[in-house]
Amino acid sequence: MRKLFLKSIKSSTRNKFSTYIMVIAFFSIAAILVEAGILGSLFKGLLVPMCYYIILAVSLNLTVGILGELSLGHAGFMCVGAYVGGVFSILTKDIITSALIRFPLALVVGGLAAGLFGILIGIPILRLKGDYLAIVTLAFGEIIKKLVQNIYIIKDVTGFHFSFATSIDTSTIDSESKQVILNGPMSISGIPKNANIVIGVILVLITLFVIMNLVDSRSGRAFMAIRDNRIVAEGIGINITKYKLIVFSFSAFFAGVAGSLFAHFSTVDPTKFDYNLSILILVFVVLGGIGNIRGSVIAAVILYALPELLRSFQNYRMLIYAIVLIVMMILNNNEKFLRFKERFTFKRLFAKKHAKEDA
Amino acid sequence: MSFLNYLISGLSLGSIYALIALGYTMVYGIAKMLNFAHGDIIMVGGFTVFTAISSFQFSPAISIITGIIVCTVLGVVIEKVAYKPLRNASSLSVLITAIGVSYLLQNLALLIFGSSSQNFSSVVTMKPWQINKQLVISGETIVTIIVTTAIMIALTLFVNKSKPGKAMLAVSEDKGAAQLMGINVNKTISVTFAIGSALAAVAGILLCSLYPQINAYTGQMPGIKAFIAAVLGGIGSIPGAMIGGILLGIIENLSKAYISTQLADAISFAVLIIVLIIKPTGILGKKITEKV
Amino acid sequence: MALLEIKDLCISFGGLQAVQNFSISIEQNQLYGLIGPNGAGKTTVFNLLTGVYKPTSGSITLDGQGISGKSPMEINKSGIARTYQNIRLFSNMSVLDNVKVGLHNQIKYSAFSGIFRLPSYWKQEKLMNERALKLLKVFDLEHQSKNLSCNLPYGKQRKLEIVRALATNPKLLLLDEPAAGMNPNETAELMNTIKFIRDEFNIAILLIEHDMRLVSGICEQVAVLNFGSELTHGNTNEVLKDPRVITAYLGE
Amino acid sequence: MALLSINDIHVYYGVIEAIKGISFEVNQGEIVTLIGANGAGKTTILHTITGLIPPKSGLIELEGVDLTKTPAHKIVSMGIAHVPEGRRVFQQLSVYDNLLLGAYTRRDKAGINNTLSKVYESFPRLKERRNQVAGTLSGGEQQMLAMGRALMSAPKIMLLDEPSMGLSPLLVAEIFDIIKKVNESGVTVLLVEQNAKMALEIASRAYVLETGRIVMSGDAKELSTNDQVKKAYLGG
Amino acid sequence: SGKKSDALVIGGIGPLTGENAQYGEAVRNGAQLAVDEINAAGGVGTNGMKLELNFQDDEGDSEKAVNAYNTLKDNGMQLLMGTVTSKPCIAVSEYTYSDNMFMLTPSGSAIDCTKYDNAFRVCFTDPTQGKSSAQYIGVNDLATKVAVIYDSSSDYSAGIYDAFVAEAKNQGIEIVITQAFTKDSKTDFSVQIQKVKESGAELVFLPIYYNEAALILQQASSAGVTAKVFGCDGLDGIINQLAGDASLAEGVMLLTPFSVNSSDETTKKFVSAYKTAFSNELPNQFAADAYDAIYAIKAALEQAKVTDLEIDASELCDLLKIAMTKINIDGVTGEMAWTAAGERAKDPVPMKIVNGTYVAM
Ligand SMILES: Nc1ncnc2c1ncn2[C@@H]1O[C@H](COP(=O)(O)OP(=O)(O)OP(=O)(O)O)[C@@H](O)[C@H]1O
Ligand SMILES: Nc1ncnc2c1ncn2[C@@H]1O[C@H](COP(=O)(O)OP(=O)(O)OP(=O)(O)O)[C@@H](O)[C@H]1O
Ligand SMILES: [Mg+2]
Ligand SMILES: [Mg+2]
Repeated sequence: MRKLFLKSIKSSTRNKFSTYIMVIAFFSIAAILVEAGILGSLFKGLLVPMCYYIILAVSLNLTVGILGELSLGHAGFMCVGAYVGGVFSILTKDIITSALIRFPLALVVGGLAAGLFGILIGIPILRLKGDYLAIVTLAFGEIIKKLVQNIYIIKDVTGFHFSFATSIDTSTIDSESKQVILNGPMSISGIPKNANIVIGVILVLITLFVIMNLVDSRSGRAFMAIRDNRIVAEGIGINITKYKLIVFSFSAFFAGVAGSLFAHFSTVDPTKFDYNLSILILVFVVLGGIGNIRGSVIAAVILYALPELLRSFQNYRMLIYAIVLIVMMILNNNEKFLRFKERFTFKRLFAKKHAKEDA
Repeated sequence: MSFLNYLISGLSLGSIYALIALGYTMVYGIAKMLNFAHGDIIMVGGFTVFTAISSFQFSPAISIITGIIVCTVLGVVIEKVAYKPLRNASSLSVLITAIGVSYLLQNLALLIFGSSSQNFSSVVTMKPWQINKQLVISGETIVTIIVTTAIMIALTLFVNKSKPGKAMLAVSEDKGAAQLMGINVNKTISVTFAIGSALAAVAGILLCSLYPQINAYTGQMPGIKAFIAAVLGGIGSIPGAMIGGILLGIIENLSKAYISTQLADAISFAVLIIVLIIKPTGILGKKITEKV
Repeated sequence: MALLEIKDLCISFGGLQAVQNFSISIEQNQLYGLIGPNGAGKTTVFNLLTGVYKPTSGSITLDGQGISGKSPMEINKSGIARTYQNIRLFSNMSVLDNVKVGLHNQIKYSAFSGIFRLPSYWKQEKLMNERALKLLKVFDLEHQSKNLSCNLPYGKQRKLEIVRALATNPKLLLLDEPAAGMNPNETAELMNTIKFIRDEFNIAILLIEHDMRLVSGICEQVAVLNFGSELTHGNTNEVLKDPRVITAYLGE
Repeated sequence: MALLSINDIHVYYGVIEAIKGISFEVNQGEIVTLIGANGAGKTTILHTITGLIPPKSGLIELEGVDLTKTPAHKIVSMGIAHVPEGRRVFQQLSVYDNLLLGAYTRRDKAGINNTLSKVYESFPRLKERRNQVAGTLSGGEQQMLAMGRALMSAPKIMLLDEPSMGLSPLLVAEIFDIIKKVNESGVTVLLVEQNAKMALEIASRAYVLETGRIVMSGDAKELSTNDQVKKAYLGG
Repeated sequence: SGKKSDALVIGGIGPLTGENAQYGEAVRNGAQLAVDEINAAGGVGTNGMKLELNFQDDEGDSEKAVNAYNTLKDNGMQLLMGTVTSKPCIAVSEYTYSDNMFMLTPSGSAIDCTKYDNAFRVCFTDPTQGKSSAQYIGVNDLATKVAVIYDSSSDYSAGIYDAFVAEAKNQGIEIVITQAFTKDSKTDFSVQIQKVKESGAELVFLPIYYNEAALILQQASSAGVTAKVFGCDGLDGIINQLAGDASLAEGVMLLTPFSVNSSDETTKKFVSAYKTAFSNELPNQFAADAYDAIYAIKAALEQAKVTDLEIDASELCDLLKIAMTKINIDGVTGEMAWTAAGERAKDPVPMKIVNGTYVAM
């Protein structure tokens, strides 16, 4: 019995470590190749985005794959993280001068704000199921986008000036000390570009650590029980409300962290955080395998890079991307192809070796 | 007086949402999939009629028929090629494939018709209805409302009363058991897509007649709005789609008129959320009691 | 004092009086049978007992504590666990994990220790594994602990459901047709197991069953439901000889 | 010639071989029963016959027509009805609609109505609940509905997968009576049962399955006195 | 870098897919036309250096624009003509600045697009357009009661709107009503139009693009709105969009330095060449800006006497930064000269649509 327990611990630990190692190996090799000039600027530029997309995909997988609730509003949480994290950095630029301290704080603050939103959104919609929940998350995401598009904040010596839906009358503002923080559809500018690949990879590893450990624990089993059969889970004494909220808040928290990372790397544009982005992340999750965390990592990397690698196809680029998406989806569900694929996985090769050893 | 005006324009917008939502709900109700490509089939319908009229000089009537035929065939082909291989896959896989199809149609249209919006000339010849000096209802709106209502009634009767309709319901619940009844599951799903796509074509033609522009992305936003309308009304419910669509249009226009033009969409989304919190399966959605 | 006291329980669906004025009491450590024709309301009684349905009227007391109207979660915590007439397993989880979910409220540690793998995680997980495997062993399922639960054959799925319910450490276990789909040999084996559970875990068991060998073999008391109301209840052997029961339910 | 003949079929779930080469036949007018422990493959065989699972190899013939090459939905119209394991009634539809769907392949209105009243006669509970949504029926009521639905197609041969499961003793007896009656009216029956005793009582022939293979076959009466069968399936 | 070409490589970035694809495509077409013309006419400078345009899609997204920029760098881009829309333009300018890559955006109109000294633009800035519009309306007494319908989700539209409001005060213009719409609801304007109608405005200011403006004109006409219409360069192209009934655009005023109907020789040549090259499509403001951008680049290259095809991007940038402020050429968008801040030295002039053609006012 003891042996069995150790064995099961070992296999899940091995699984996790192989994921960490995969991430570290991929990004180190990529970084080396970029440094050596073998991979060009494009690839170099893709590495940080890959990190935040991995975080987004992994965190969405927690909701979709592990809890089994379809969320189409992940971009909304990312948006909250980007705005809050970005504004935090702008406001504290002069107070906390060291980026080494400020940036991690901005990441946490962005994450917490998004996590809070996750809970706020989670509470009213707990009763909803399936596609109804999906549509409400979509609606929340769109509402967040609409709201941030309409916030105006200017800071000057006299303090903060807020406005909603109409821009601030600049005649009342001291132009010397004027600092535009949020400017409606023009959103935020001047966020320090602190993001880099090292921080990105560290964040990916932290996300993986937290989410994979969470899933592989008492709470994770509760999530999956709710997914597989809500009625029974309840009848077995699981507090559905509590665990759903845990998932929503963790998922939103990491989306917020990803958003904050994004804000410190790229340009914040509120129109980016629409349902199309949520769907893109969902595509990563589904193609990587629902509930499969490592799959999300791989899918995020490949699918984010794919349209960039197709650039030589010019006008046909997005057409090909669409076809690849459909074909991948079909193949992923084709038994013959899966069997064919299985033959070539390391796991299988491993298993063979082990079988021999056992015999 | 202006309130009536807002109401009428909301009705006009809403009837288009309703028409699109009918197709959504139809496919969702039977194939149990969110066909995110529905909006793009609308666009194809619009472009077909556009081409038929402007390049082939077909008469409007023939163009409309061509549009419906093209979309119906397209819907069936898409189902065969992209969705059928996923019959036993999770509904999320099908959802993603539908998104792939949506990208595909958009980009094909972009390649064929270019990126600029084309001018669509309305196929509706009906004169506007002048109620009084202030109130006018456009011919397009009247036609849309009539068509939507007629389709709603016809679909409801078809699904609930006819034999093929019942077969659809059976398929939607348990494909295996439906097969045991001698129902051709693949054919039934094909027919569902055919009907859904034909509806999309009609919706596309009326949409482009009402707002006479068309480009590769014309169907996208109305598609999403109609999806929301369908959920608002209770997805899977045919009268629900109609009610949801019209309500959404009216809410959108009234919030533009009385609250904020910037936030109109946010407000309609908020209404949706409130409705669903009060009634978790939409306005007419059946509460599915799971007997244990 | 009786462990479970049901008084005048009623529920109706639309116009249908599914259960009317149903009253029984079950003693500590008792094996109680609930029988009756199809559609008599037996499963509905289970649903009322476990909070899936809220009774229109009537009271349910477990160990002196009123539980009617509470949520399924609370009722489970206060000591009732059940199986379902149509098997309901966590089908995408392993056999072992199904049982560990059952242990959810028995062996606890916080999400925080789970994430950071604090000592309590290791200690409690180990405990959980030991307990789960011990429970599985009762039904000879320990060798399949790593299989996905949906890949078990029907009979074993039934057993796993019982193990999972037991894992929540109930005072009262409700079994809805545990022998359905089993052949006589398997049923005989199941009878022994049910008795063993009762003795080993020192709990009361209320079971619905149509297989009279099982009912007469192990139940000390039975209640008979007919059209939602109680036909009779009492000592098993006597009840099964009751002519009303024979006409309404058993047949010749 | 046999009405239904199964010839050396092999069926797989992924890589697991559930049916490992099984052959048997059912003659016109017979009741044939398949018995075996949990997981022996009984359900799988029935699913294979009605085309829900394709066999990897082998031949299934109904009156000489190869069913493995016939699409599942056509098989019903050739005269096979299947009462599946777990009932699988259409939960969201009414009892009445469920029954009508059973007659989906039939066109003769009068005939359908005739069968319908016969079904209502056999199962008065269904008549009483004809407008109830099937999903809220009790387990046993659903079983009746599944049986009634299959009868609605006026089949030549019925495949029954544990029709007595979850039924009260009274109804079990009734169901077996109905099976007998149905059989007497000319419908051939292939019956899978855990209640082997009752099954062997009404069947003319039986096959015993163990992990995907037929291990014994013969006259039902004879088998019911066979010690091995008694010990393994009849409770000693 | 991976330069494989025997021409000077000009990178281009803009949306070729997505909802803004029409703008990116117009820019690509306009630029390609200019490049082809220049090459056919013997190239650039004394040694007849050839040009090559490598245009990459950014889907209108800042993140993708940076990816496109990096791709171009990998492909040996030596200077950048782009990007088309403002947000991506600002995002890319951060990179061009640190790489010291010269950039000339045809249509990035937000102030920040040319924040750095290596960045120049062909179009006018949003605030300039907003301000000029208000001034023109005020100075010429076009109206005192003005209504505005703008796209509150677009930085272009909101940017013009803000400047317009600020300047309107100075001009004694009363903004009687402001109506917005967003990217997500831009087909049905009945409410906005009704409001404008009830407001009694004499003029409607439309700082938006022609697609939406066309729908507004159509819907306004059936609602019986008679107010004058004034717009910015985004309105250019509206006549084509109203092909069904061009009379709807009659009397519309807009600030555009370019007009397809201009009798100016350069413009006529451009328009006819564009139509021939791109299946009879009429060029719009975006195409014109891009066309001029390429000719400006040619002029600057010649001014700086660049003859080395293999010239390093950073070195080229240093030369062009200075050269840009020295050139003065005539383009289809009028006279072109630049300040060191990267802006056009001239203010925009309004046009009016009369009898279906653009006429200078
Ligand atoms: N949610 C519901 N809505 C409507 N009717 C219901 C519902 N649940 C149960 N019923 C009805 O209540 C009656 C009792 O059902 P129940 O499931 O309790 O029967 P049962 O005694 O368990 O029968 P069986 O032995 O066949 O399982 C049945 O007639 C059933 O149709
Ligand atoms: N969908 C499936 N996937 C994988 N294995 C399956 C599947 N369905 C059945 N099996 C396996 O195939 C074998 C035969 O199963 P089948 O359901 O035919 O047995 P059965 O004789 O009907 O048993 P029971 O009496 O329990 O109904 C079993 O070992 C079972 O575990
Ligand atoms: Mg029951
Ligand atoms: Mg079976």
